[in-house]
Amino acid sequence: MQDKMIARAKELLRDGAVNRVLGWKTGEFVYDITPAVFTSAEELDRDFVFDAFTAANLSKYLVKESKKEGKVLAFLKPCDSYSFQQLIKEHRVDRENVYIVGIPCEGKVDIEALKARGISGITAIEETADAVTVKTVYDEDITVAKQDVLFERCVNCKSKKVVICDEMLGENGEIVDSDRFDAVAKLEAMTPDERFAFWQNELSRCIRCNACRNVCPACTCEKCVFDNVNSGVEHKVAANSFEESLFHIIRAYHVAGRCTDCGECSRVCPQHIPLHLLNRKFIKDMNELYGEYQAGADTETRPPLVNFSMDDCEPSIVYQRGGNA
Amino acid sequence: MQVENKEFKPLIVAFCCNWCSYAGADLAGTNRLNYPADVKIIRVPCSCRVNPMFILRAFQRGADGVIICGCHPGDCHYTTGNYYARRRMTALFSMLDYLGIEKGRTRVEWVSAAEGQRFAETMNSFVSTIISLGENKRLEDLRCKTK
Amino acid sequence: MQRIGVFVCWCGSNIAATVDVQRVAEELKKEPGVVFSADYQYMCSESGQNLIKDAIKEHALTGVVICSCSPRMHENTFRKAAASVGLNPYMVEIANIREQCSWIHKDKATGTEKAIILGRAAIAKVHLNAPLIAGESPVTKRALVIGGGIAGIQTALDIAEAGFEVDIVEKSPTIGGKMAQLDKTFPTLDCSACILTPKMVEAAQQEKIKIYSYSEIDEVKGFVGNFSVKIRRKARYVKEDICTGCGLCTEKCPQKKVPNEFNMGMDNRRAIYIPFAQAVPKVATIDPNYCTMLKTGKCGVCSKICGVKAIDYTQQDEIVEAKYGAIVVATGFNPISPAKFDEFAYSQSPDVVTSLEYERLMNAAGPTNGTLLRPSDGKHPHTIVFVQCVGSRCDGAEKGKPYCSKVCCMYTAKHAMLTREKYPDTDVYVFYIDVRTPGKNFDEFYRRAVEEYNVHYIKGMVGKVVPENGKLKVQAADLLSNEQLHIDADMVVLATAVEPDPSARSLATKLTASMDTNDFFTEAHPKLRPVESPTAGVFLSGMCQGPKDIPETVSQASAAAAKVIGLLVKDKLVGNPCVAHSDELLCNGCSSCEKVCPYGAITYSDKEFRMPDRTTALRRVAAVNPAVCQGCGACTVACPSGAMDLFGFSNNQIMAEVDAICK
Amino acid sequence: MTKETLIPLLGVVTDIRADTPDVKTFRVEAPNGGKVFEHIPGQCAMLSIPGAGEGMFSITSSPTNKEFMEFSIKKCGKLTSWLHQMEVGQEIAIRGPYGNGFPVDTEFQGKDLLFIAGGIGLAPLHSVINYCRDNRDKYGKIDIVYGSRSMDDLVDYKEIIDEWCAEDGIDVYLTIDRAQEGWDGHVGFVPNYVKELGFDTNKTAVICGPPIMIKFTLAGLVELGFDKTQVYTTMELRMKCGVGKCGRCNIGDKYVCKDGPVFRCDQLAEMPDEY
Amino acid sequence: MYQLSLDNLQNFFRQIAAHEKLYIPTDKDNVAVYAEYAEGMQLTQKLNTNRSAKDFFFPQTENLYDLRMNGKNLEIEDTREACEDFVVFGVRACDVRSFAILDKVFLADPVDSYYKNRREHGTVVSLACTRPEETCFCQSFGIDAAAPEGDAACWIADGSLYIKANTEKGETLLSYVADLLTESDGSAVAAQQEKTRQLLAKLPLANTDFEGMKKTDLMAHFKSPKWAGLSEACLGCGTCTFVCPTCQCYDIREFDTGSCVKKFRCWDSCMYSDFTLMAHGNSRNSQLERFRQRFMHKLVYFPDNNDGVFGCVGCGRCLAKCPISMNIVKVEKALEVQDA
Repeated sequence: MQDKMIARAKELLRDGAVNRVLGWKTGEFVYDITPAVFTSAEELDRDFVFDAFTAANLSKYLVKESKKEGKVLAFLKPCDSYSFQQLIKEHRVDRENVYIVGIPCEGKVDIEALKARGISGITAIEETADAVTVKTVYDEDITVAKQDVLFERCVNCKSKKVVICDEMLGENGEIVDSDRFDAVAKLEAMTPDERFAFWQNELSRCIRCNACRNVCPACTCEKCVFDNVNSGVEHKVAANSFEESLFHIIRAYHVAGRCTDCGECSRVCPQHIPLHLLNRKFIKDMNELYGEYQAGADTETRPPLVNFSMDDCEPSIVYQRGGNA
Repeated sequence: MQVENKEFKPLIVAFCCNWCSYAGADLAGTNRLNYPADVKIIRVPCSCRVNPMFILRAFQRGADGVIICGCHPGDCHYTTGNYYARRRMTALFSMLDYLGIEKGRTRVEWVSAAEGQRFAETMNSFVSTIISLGENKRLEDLRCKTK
Repeated sequence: MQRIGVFVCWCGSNIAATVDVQRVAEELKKEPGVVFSADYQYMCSESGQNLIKDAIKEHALTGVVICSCSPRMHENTFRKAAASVGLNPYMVEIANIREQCSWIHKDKATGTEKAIILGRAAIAKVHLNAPLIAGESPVTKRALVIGGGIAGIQTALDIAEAGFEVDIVEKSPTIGGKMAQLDKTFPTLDCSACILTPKMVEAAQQEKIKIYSYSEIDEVKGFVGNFSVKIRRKARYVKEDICTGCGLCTEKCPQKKVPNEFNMGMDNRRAIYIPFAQAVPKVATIDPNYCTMLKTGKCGVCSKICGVKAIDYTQQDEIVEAKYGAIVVATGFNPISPAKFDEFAYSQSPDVVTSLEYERLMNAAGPTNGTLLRPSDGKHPHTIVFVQCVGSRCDGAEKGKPYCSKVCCMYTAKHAMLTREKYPDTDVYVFYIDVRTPGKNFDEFYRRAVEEYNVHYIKGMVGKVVPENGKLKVQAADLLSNEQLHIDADMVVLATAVEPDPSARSLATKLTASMDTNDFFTEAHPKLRPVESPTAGVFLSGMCQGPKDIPETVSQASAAAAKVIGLLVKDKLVGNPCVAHSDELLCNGCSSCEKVCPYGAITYSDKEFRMPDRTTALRRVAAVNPAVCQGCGACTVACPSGAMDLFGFSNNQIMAEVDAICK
Repeated sequence: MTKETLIPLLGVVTDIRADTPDVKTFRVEAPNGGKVFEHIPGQCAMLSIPGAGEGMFSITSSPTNKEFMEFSIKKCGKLTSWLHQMEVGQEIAIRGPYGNGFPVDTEFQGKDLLFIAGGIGLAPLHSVINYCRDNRDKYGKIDIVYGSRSMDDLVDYKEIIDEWCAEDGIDVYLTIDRAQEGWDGHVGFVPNYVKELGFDTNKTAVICGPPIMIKFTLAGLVELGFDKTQVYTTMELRMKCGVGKCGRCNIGDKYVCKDGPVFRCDQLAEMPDEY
Repeated sequence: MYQLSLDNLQNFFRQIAAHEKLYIPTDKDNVAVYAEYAEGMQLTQKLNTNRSAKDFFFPQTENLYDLRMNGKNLEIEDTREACEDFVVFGVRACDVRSFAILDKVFLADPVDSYYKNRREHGTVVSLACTRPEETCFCQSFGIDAAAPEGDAACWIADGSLYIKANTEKGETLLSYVADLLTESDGSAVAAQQEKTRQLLAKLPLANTDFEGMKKTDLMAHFKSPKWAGLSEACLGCGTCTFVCPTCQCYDIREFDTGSCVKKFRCWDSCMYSDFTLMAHGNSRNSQLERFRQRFMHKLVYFPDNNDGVFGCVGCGRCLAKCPISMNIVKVEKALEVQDA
């Protein structure tokens, strides 16, 4: 796939259809890949990479890139395409300035998942269709099933379909049945005390680095309320558990109905907080209470929180739902 | 009733829409219908004006319960405001529950301008719910508690 | 930092009895920014207002907090007082320490403590208040009256009389409404048609009035002074301007079996019809549900015989768009169907009729030409039982209505009296819960029915009506003598409750006017603004607001007209400055706010901005039309970046109140 | 110096003067009288008001004043608005002094001094000018060029006329941007005026004012033959901690709050263009 | 040097904890964190904690003082509580070195008393690395992961813990556990150090050399055209700065509790767009400038002001945690390539 992508990118550059390419750039190790803009065939040949570790969702970069001079080629995975379409819906990107090449995705490998299996000192990684073989500085040679080291979002993939593109490289996939709400349901089934303990424990690790917010394709506010001294909720670090909760509740609330569940927040969290479980809770609730809704699936439908129906349930439904004391 | 709760004076913030619930509260007053002084009302134009941030702010500042009152669905002065409020609050309350915050601490009630009685009853019932839940410990900011 | 004055009102003893007003004033004096604090017996009195005015001047106050009754009572009074001495009226905040404090708490310590907290909240808010200046908008000097019954006609006539153009939109082919169906009117017993039809004619002839009959409201946009309304003129398949109303077609139409709604379905009309002889406009209308030509394309009789060629089977609904400064709702009422009340056997026997049906049976233009005959066999009834409160004052409100329909006592007395007068051989029983006759000459009227006409008034409810052998066996209880009664009646007349017209609910949505749970339109204030709806520029006339009789309806109609005239004489309207506004530097252009705005007040445009890094960028940003925005605040919560805020109820103001309360 | 680096001391505002429509001068003393702390000319102090925030301001009074410190402050934000509305007797929190100050006891000694200020830029120079006046024998001739938008915007106008102009060995040149009734002095921008006046190049110059004015004045001086080593300026006070630790006021490897705010123009030329 | 069987490790911890608060790196939900020792708490098997150890001396938030306004009167209250003695066990060589770097900032005149207080009360017990990872490059800064500094240094080898006191504080610590310790010649340690050093030499970043940065002057680095490409993917989050053991930028803010205003200090990040935002503007408006500031500070400005010591210890946290995998090593290589 990588070779096909480079070839196609070079073609489009040469034809003048685009003047730059948004993709992924190799790093020091196999896995430390950085999103980058390429402007020449040489750069593409030298640094462009697409493999099991090109996990970053590029759609958010298009907010800025699409406002620059000339057309940019962007390679979007299924997840990224949902995010991108949601950005179009919110008028955050200039569609005309972006040439989208859709690329299929079979899931990305989470380096942290490898490390969680005690694998460290990685010097080389080899990838096959369903396995990953790691060589380490301690002269180990470890092979694990790919499925076991995928990102959570990939294990519970919601869709392998690129929903918006100018062309597809390879076969487009389909929306898949996923068990992505199981973890939410499991939490819901707990007692409030257990849930409280669970989230206090998770959120207490938060260092308010803003990685989740800054990587989130839905968080594209010109100025986030948490950075705006006049917003009333602004704070730079969580001084206590209240502010930890406040940040994550408000953030999840602000992206509710707009979050495509791309999973970037959990991917980048340096403290391994399962932030996607907050967003998915909103998605699950809204699916159940107001009908199925997938942000980014189209550009027309009204998101559930800016919509209503006369016979919506009352907020008191919450008293009956979820786990009880 | 537990003995330890006798000392507990809950702090309750009620957001009332100007057109129905605030007027309902006025009517409760006009009819001299008693409800606890723990309830303090903030007038907002419509229930849809209530931002989740306000609710969290109230808890941060030491509120033990927050209730939002608006016109009955269909009767919104602005036609649709309370429909949005209904969804927003459902989503927020569900999230608070998900985080393990006691369900009863937040409530939405629809009270019309004519329902003075209902307003007083609602407040009485909410206060007693909060008293039974006790002090808000799960969404508190200790900095605000040292008076 | 504001310079704030605090004014604590005693409201006589209303507040002072349960709130230590002096202490409230003292405590609030300690709050930051408070430079003056006083208490006084009646702040709303002239001397109280002078106290405020003097303090504003003397202490150069920039903000005023008044601890008094509900802002819904005197906010305007105090704002005006402040404005009169040059302080922006929106720098005044009210702490409601009467309705929400002194009146609900008995203990003075509790009341005082709460009053101080409420005062602090108002002070905290005032610190963040900014002077607001209301915008102005022009007024379209034309009114729209929705509904052409007596309420609508009267309102339109009065407005037209004052020199303003007014359009009446009536959904049926003629104006006249329910009053046109009535026989006599209480308590004077004059003929309904005799007093109504001249008004209908007057309306038709009044140059300033335009009547859109057989029309409905499709869409209402805009705001007070500037409504834009789409009126759907339903196809009547007859050219209104050509038809002379000769009525030939209505005699020749072969489709004879159409229930005549004017006579409550008790006789038939043709598929092409003029509802009644005095209809205005007197124009035929083809009922598309029955017309053979329209349904099958075969017939065309009316078209052939029409001398002026007024028939047009190809007519389509037409949309007229017009601008109005004010809208009057006069959509009236319907009697509820008693079919749900099995005990009265309405569905089982044609001899059980509603009062309005009885009205038609008594009317000379009715199905029996004014002779009282039983619908079942056309015989003269000898025993008639009137049942009051059918569907009114119901507890459960599943079948009926919780309210009193107000007019039934009087019209039943009228029916009983007229029956006894015309047919002295008839026994008339009236079963009632209470007889309610407050009104000029009403009680006298009722007493005449009892005393002069010997109508049998029995306090009690009819339990069951059983049709049996051509009779109606009425089982009832006499609550006064405490005995069960069995009456073999020839007819039973049900005084059914009234309910708002079913079209009212969707109209309310279009008008963004509010309704109560019974679908009656809500008035802006039940006592002080009874003919205005809470939506500015929308007024209420007649039964759509609540049950009332003709004199009351006409009074309200004229009152509504007066309000409309008062609005239309203005050249400019001063708006509510407490509207939303968008901070363009924060706006993402995401359109969330636009989606939730019920008034379409938000628009987007691309604007060039100088960014902090000295580049320029084209950004899509929201703007609020302050003349259209009503200040609900839905957009402020939909906006994730906090770019949308509301003047007068800003995020920071509300949070400051929260903080002060939770302090 | 404040004993605890980050904990302020109490100061009482004992006098407030309105200098111009948007500049007020505040006199601050310790609660028991006397100065809250000593300083050298050109240093600044952090003033804070709970709820309104804190801000760094130049100390405008001379260290030779033993009774009090003064701050001339222009109203431009939340804190300054708060300060402008406060009344005499108000207590404020104050910590400092921060910054290097002017080299009044080293490089400046014995030199002819040329002070050039624009608008509120006079505030940091006010301290050093009065210090030099009070130690008149240590310095040569003093020239002061001061300009503002209008007559009303000249800070300390009365003191300038009554004291500075009246003193031997001091020449004061005032200018305003646009002609105005009641003004018979010079009209024009400061950088041009400096060039018109054409000073001797043996002087040590100190410039303070808006960035654009500093830029053009410096260029003007260089044109007149001044070397950048002879010219000093003081930077905008974009500091937070004041003690070189919080990490935001650096320009290259120099911290404005520690190594500045007074810089010699040749030093500035070697620093990254991040100010 | 003393020796203690790992079987006795819990006793060792228990005895220290009886005297002073003891913090050890332990696993919590598969993340290594420093936690106050509680009975039975196990030492993590991970190389290092997610967050650095700087929190012990420079916590993410700390209250400085309270302000209360009453009419025209102001009250300033130092709300600090007396700092108790504490021990941090298991600090890796890189993190130990980071304290020396923080000292250069906080203990320089004027001394930051909040930091100094904690520093004086804290005893740092280091633990030598045995399995350095691919992200490690401490040796580029002259740090020997096999011979960590600290008040006391530890090694784990062949089922034993070896410990050596370097300072008086370290000696005091040893006195708490004297009964558990036996003298050792340290030969096991030496052998293990040898092994570790071999591993270190094999690390992919072993040859990263920052000294080259010093060959070019400040302005040339500052003006390098490379910054644009390096910073273009940067999200402007604070992950790198918050996991960094040497990042010490902070903000002073206030929180109005309703009854007083709490002045507190909290970590700040030069990567944040509002870091240098002031009433009259922002001196670093673009992410390029902010990104450049971070690396210029660590690799140019800090050494300029501190006798050539870099503001980095090569712990590798930012390499592992950056959401877009941009880091100091990539920056160094890019800038050096240009210099060459």
